[in-house]
Amino acid sequence: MKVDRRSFLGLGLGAAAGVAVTPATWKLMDDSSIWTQNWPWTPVPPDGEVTFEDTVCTLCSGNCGISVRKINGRPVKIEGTTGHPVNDGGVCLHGISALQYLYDPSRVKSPMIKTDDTWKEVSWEKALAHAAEALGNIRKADNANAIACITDNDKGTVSGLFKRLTTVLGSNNYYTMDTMEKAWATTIDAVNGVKAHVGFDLKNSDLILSFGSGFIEGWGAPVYNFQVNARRKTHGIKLIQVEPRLSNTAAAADKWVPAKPGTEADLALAICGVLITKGLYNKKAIQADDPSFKAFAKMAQEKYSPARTARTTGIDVASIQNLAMAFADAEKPVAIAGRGKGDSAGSTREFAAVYALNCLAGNINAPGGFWLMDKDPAEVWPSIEMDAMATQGFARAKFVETDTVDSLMAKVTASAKSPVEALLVYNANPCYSLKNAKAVTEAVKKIPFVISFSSYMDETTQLADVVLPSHMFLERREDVSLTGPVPLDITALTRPMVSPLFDTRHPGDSVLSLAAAMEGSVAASFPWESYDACLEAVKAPVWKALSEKGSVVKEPVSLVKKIERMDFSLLLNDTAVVAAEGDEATYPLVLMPVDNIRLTGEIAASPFAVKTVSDKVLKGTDSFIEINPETADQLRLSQGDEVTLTTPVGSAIVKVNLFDGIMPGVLAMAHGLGHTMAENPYVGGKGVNVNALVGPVMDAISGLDAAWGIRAKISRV
Amino acid sequence: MTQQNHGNAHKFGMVIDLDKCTGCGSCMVACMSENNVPFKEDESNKKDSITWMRVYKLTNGKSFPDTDVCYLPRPCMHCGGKGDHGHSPCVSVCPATATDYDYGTGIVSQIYTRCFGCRYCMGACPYHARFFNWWDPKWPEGMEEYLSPDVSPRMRGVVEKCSFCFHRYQAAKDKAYLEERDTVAEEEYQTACTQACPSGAITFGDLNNPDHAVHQLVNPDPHHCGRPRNPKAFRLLERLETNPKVYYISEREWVRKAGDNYLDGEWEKAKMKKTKGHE
Amino acid sequence: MDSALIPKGANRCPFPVFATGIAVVGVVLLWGVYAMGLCWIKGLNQTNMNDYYGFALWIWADLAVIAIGGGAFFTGLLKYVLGIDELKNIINLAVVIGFICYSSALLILAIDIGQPLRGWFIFWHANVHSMLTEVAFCLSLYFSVLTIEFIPLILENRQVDKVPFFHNLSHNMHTAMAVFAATGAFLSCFHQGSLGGVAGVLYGRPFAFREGLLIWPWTFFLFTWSAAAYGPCFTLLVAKMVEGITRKKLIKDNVIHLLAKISGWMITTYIVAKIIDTIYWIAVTAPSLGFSVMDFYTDNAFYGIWILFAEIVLGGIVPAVILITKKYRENSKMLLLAIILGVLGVCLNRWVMVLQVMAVPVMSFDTWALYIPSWQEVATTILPVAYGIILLALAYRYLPMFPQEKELSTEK
Amino acid sequence: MLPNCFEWAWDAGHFLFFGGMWYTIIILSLGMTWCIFKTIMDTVSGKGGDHH
Repeated sequence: MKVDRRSFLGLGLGAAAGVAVTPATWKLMDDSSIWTQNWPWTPVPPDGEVTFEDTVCTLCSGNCGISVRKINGRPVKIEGTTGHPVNDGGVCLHGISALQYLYDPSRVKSPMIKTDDTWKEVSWEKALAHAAEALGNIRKADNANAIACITDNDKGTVSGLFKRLTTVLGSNNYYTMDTMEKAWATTIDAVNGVKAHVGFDLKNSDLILSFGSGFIEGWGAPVYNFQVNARRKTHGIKLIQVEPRLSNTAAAADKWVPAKPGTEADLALAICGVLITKGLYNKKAIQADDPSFKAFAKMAQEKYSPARTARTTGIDVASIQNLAMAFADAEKPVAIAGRGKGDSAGSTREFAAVYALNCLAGNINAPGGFWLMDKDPAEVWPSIEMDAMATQGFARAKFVETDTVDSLMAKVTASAKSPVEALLVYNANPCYSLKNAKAVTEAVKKIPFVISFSSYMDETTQLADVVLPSHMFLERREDVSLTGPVPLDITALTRPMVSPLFDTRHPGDSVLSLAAAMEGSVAASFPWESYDACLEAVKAPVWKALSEKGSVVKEPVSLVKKIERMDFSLLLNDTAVVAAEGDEATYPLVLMPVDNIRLTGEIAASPFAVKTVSDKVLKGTDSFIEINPETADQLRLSQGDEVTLTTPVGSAIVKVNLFDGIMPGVLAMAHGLGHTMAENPYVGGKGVNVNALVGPVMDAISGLDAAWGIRAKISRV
Repeated sequence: MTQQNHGNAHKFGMVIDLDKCTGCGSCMVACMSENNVPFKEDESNKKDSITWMRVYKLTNGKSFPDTDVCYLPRPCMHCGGKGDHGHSPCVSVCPATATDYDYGTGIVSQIYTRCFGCRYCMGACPYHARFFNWWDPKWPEGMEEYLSPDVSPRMRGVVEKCSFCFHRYQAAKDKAYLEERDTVAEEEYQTACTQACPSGAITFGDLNNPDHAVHQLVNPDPHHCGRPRNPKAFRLLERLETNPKVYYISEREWVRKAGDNYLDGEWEKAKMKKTKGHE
Repeated sequence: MDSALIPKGANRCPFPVFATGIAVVGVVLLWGVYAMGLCWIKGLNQTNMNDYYGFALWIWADLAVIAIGGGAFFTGLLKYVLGIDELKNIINLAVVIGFICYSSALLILAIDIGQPLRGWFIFWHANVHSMLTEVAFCLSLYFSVLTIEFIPLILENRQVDKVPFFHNLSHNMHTAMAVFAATGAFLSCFHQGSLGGVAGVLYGRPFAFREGLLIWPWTFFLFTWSAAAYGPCFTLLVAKMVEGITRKKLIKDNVIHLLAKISGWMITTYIVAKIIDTIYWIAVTAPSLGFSVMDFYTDNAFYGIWILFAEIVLGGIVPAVILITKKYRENSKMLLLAIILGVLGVCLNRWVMVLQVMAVPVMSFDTWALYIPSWQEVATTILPVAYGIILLALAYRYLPMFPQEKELSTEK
Repeated sequence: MLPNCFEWAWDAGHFLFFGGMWYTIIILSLGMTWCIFKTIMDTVSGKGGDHH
């Protein structure tokens, strides 16, 4: 026992001494720290030769030039292209994040067919055959016009191919998504009787009077506008923002005019009235004795007298007059409209009223003014072949008179059996981005056969029967035309920056192969062996310049030299007023969707972009509504409280964010949240889609969606 | 450590025009993309969200309709510390010399493999410019492909922060060396945020070089550790004597006032003194 | 069962009772060890710390145990260097508590750092300007001193003492103890101080920042002084607890009262210094940085001026008055109240100097940051307590910790 | 910690700091060495042990 204890203790002591003396301890200590510095699960990006390649970003309508930094051909970073006419080196957060879209976990990695609510990855041949069979059956049933197609816009060869396919299949049901561009076009058509693209020469103006446009929140060509905004400080361009909420644009403006929501047109007309009364309009541009102008003048002066308008807008008489004086005093004033980012259409009355201001200023096609442009797409399409089924189908009436997806969906919702039997969707996500998104989702579910060409498993694609996944823009060559209201006529070429990661196809090639699978006249109408060949042939007039320089910048052709006709009679009609849905007694508040540059609309944002979103817009999976502290006080709500927000269209649980910059009685909620993409938890499943709470309001004149908000109520959860 | 922060040494710094900043967030994302900053599923807890460049939203505290908002981008301030001797709040406390002050450039470095994660530097920094890797970084499958080799991805348990894109300075110096030049031109070394800012609100350069735009914009006072002599310019928490190398410019008085803490009445006095000093 | 190991003549509870007690505390210990393992394997995301709260609950615990463990160095200083011999009757307890506190502190630090395997960089790549470097050096060295001070006591175990080598070693170490104790006191002064310096040097944090002497902010001296002042309170509190649990008188009242009196005067001098420091901070330091004192105590849900009141009045002035007044000091209830308030007071001071520092916004547009620890943090913070209880119980059972125990038990 | 570390500098900070550290380490190790040496001598000379 005694010996044992002694030797035990001795051993212990000896061991301690041994551990202290042996170099093994020190070596192990060193090695373990070196191990932590080289953990195998921490990636070590391989180094290599640095190159830059230019392309064009097509995440929004701004079409900025971007330079992709590559390491041994591997794209690692996106920067703005210096000297590019749209963005000159600047770039927005979404463009920088484009590589995250490339590797997005919700990318559709191969063609897929859905049977009994389960997706199955299939070969291209199988998917195409499946789609062709479904379309063929509809055609054979002499119902070719029941095939509808939705694309984001109708510019460029890819949209051209979709439109062509719809036609040769025998359908006139080709639709594009609403944007402010459409609303402007309708307005110009109604007033001047011409079809034109609008552009605002903001860079050279000296006063921008904005009626709710999110001028620096993604409106039009975002980076172009950021640069105009920065130029304001050095070039003395004044900005006046009319909006019920202190948006970033309002905060950056020289003056913020918080008119009641939905009364922007009234204010614009009141300013017109003051200008006319004081004779402060451009007499060279306006023929004062023109009867239509006289009628307009009378209406503006009487119906929108400052005193009356002060009551409707909440802006006092003196302020209205000051606004008019500021507008009149400016040398090159310009008034702009198109709410938020301009991703939706809007009220024709509002656009017309703002257009009237520009007309009075005589700035149409003047430097620093409002440009009406004729953009020649410079495309040569060969003639098409229509078989009997196509001719018959095409001769039928379009489902809805107006070219809007909203109306199409409303029609589907209203019919017991969907008149649309097959729907092709490319570059659009109506189930997310149309107002009353839930109803749209239900409508799309009613359509028997849906083909999605999306690169991502977005809300609409989730409801499809076949996905023919597209390369995302960094993987493909395509011509794009700037659609933002910028006084530039640019056609640019995107270039593949990386070979396609997955078993996807160029959407142009998908159309070609689908047509080929349809055989007959459909196949014959697509004589090109590949999209690339089609692009080169169709863009032949500008192909040399386009392929060599990557873009063709043309001096914009002004469409209207002089205003020949100025018919604002549409404004005389009261039905043009767009009111918010819902009755005031049940819904005492007004909810306005607001755009936020850090969030995107149609396509879901990137993980980086979502990371930048304020914790007062999104916290965890909760969306916030902005509310004035005064209104919150009346409702006994404080910061962070959970409330149920109810509108005539739907309800959602949201959190309260007190913000002094919002008009009492008005609620604001950010657009761009509430995506349901389960594969991408960095972006999907966060917050509420405000489009599910606001319903569309069809404009009486254009038939486009003109809703700017909806009546709402909130109650504590 | 030697203490020469004058003479021929560079002193890289940044000037941010808050009247041009629109709060668009491009700088934040450009920084994340340039520097391999990771992201998590939920980044809405801003207290554990790694954003070397963070844009704060300031309000003037007035009620509707007199409310005003200003966005304030906040990179690492690369403080010169008291007396501008390089003892910035964080560098002076790091026990393992994992963050250091470069007297040749004025840049506060961070060595990730040296840092053992005591987070003392984070406690020392009043700007919250330092971030801890609470998690191992993880990218969705395939997304690791876009990582840049210029900045090593960090492992969990270490602190990281804005480096003024120091790797870009090294690249510019290497290029100059190959072309047998001694100096790096102003436009050759620009941070990712400066380059990306679509508003041109950020200017970057050598504060010691009178030819550089940053110097001209703020006119730093060498006798007062670089305090701006432009009355519209200010530095965050000037009174703490951290001597940041990031300057802000705003025409708006409330914004300039928000840059520091003042007792009642002090701001008025400070303002008067400032205008007098520049008559 | 284990009677051969129990000091001769000492009366201990039956082994099964003892083992049951240890097992109960052992469960808590294992819970803490589990949490510690989670922190090491999964990383610090197991805590609720964040980029605003880089120092949180267990760093407070770290500072607090070091402060209350200050009884060891101060009693050692009084006994071995200043030669107050009565204290030999409590020095063993003080040393064991010190050992527990310091080993716990080192353990907490090992859990707290994000890269524990690189922890030794603090020595190897030391930045001599950092207070934390000073803390690490003094802490580890002082821990060696405490181990040296603890060894003779272990060697006095009945069985160990039978080995001639250990008997002699124990004797010789006692002989040299003055040197060790003096070194320990020197080290301890610096590391208690440097812990104070950790907060005090943060010139970017006006709530914590203090001017000072040479490289040391006033908090350096205040921390050393407060550890010396309040450490004995904790030693006394533990003595009272051990006496309570064992239902035995172990230390004579004169020893208790002597230490209480010394502690009382130390607290008195400390609190005067602390009040002066606070007034200077309120009147000069904070305003020079743009802060009025109430900025630090308003606009948040927790930190009110009550915390300053509690620290200075309840945790400072009240125990000081009780302990320096013979009548109160010798009233056992009042004494107990004073030492409890004292311990709470110094812990509150450490809380304020770590957690409130992190909570107070500095930039004018920043907001208060409040923080709630995760269960893993709570468990790892309780871990040292469980460990301490077990070690103390073992020491009490098997080592002659209380020289007066035998005498007092026969008196009874 | 040692002058062969690259961040080592021969300045006052390092002198005082590491001087203090090495000084303490030396005192402690000398003290312990003395104790153990003396104990070995004592034990060899037959002091202590079982005095029961």
